[in-house]
Amino acid sequence: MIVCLAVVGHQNNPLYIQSFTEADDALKLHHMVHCSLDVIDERVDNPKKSGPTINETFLGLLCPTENYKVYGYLTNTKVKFILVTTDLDVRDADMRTFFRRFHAAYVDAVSNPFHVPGKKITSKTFAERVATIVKSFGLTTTG
Amino acid sequence: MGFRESHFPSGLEVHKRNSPCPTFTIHIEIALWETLSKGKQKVSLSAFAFLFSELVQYNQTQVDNIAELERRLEDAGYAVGARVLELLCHREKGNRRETRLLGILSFIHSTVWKVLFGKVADSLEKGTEHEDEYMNSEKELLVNRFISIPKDMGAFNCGAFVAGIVKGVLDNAGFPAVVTAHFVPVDGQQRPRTTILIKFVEEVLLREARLG
Amino acid sequence: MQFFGGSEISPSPPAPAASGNNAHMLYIFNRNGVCLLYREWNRPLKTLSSQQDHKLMFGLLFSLKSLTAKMDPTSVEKGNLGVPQLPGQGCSFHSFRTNTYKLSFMETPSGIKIILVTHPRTSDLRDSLKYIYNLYVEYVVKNPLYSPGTPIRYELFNKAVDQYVRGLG
Amino acid sequence: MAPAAPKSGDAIFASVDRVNAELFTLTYGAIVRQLLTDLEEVDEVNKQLDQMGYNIGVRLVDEFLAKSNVSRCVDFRETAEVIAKVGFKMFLGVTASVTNWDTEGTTCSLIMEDNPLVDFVELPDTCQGLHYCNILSGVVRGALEMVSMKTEVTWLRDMLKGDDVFELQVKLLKQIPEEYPYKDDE
Repeated sequence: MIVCLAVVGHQNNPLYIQSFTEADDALKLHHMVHCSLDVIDERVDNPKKSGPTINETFLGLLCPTENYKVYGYLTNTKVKFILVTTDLDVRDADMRTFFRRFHAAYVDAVSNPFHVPGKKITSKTFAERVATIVKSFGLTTTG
Repeated sequence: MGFRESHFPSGLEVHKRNSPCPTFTIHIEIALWETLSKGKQKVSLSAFAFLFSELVQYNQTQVDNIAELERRLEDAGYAVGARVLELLCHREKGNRRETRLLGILSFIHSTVWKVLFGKVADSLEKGTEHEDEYMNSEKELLVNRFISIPKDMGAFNCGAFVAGIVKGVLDNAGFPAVVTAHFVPVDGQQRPRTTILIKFVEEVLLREARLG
Repeated sequence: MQFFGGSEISPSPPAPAASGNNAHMLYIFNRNGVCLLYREWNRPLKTLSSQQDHKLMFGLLFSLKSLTAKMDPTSVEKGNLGVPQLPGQGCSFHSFRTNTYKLSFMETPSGIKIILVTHPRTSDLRDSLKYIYNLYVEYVVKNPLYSPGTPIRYELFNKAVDQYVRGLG
Repeated sequence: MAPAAPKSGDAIFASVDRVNAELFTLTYGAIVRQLLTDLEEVDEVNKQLDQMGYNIGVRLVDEFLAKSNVSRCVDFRETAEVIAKVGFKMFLGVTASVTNWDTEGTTCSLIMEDNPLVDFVELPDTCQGLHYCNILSGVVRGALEMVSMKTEVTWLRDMLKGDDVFELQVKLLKQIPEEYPYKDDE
């Protein structure tokens, strides 16, 4: 199940963060998102590392812990998408399709003339669209 | 408007990854572009021309010198450029990130120009005197097509709007640069061509060198 | 740097272009009677000042339109003489001919009036006037730095009109 | 030789130069944002957009008449129909429909299901009073005035405010015949 989704600007300024669990572990999830940023920066700065091809937007698995997996995606505008899931055997291909649809929603949200680049995304339609993508992704939220 | 065959950029051999013969690539790319942007909505050129002329005339009332007018047009263009980058990266580049200078220049020269102006830019050249300068030129820049500049406005160039778009794309893709629009006379022609001059900041060139 | 017209035309009409062109002169008026453009190619006789000449021409057309509508035998509405009409109202008169010249006239619903005086033998010029109207739209109306209702001062537009009219049979 | 019949909107739209709607939409978004920063007041922005539209309408009508071969704009009902079917298609690539005629035939509504100005747009709560597409009402008013029809154009429905279509009401105030412009003593 997807427990947390975040969009972080290129100066690591948070643009959007949403957790999908009732439990009050939001703080822990935010911390995880934070530390995954360093993994992304490190992976971008010296692209010699293995894993997905160097200049691909999908960064793959960032830092697996015992009961969470954190995936990353970096756009051409240096904006980072981070996803935290408890589903330990999720396939990379599914993650790619998820991120592509999430990226489509993000693009529409920032193309809104009233959105100020670099500021938090406050669009209601974006939040609804993200919720439907998460829901329809087969990993239904609990309860 | 028929899709005019654009001649290949003279100055700089723009690096095409997958095909030996440049003109051959152009044909594939057009076909590909058609499919990618099929079903894309269109509006008439005059609708854009009239709208753009209102943008110019409105800003004329808000400024008292030409430099400020160009700056305001550039700001308007910047906002467009930032959003165009998001739109195009997602739609055209799919899952590939642009990390190299030539890559982003080629992206502007072809993909951005095709989506905005319906054709690849006429030419993309590397500056001869300065390492950090590149010139993207257009015989008849869309925004200048219906505009005749009265004498008292000197070297005013509405292309500043397009310079803003290019700057919006470059800054947001991590290649900050100073971008300006200039009229360059073409011998034997009544109308000058418009050149968008791109001057990258120091840090971009250093990073480019580091990536080798 | 001089682009796409914008030069100052001297107040008096320019010297007529090369002969062999059987157009004498061209007027373009807008609905308020402002003469947007006057081009002359050969008109040996000049009696009035250009301002009066324009006024005479506009007045002639204004009354001709009203007259032709009034005497239209086929129409039922009782248009009375001299009552202002809507552009396009009543029957549309498009030319008259004398033994020495032919006057072709076109009026758009927006009140733009184009008058071309040519050699009596010239053929039907309605499409030609429509073409000139298109030139006016492309070269003048769409230029943001032109303010509607003022005389046209664009060299490129004048050249395009001269060139086109020279080719008229 | 009878003048050519008025051309259909699609025929003209196919024949004119066209640009990508995104450039048009994003440029319009930049204009609205510039006005909001300069004028701050939402009704000031509405007024300015309407005025800009009027300036466009006054010029655009000549291109519309030239390219559409429309030679008579005397009857209001006929003109509204032509604007919706030909005018909108020719410039914006979308067709509008004309409905809700009042009994005297002096007021109608132009209905648009699709509008290239509003792609991606989402009105923030601070701009609820904004008529984002007010430039369109100005264009219609300006164009009609040039063909001697003084009108009042107002938004009845706006998709950005949750309605399912855009509805522009066009009310004919009066038709202004052409006066003889010169005073006799001149």
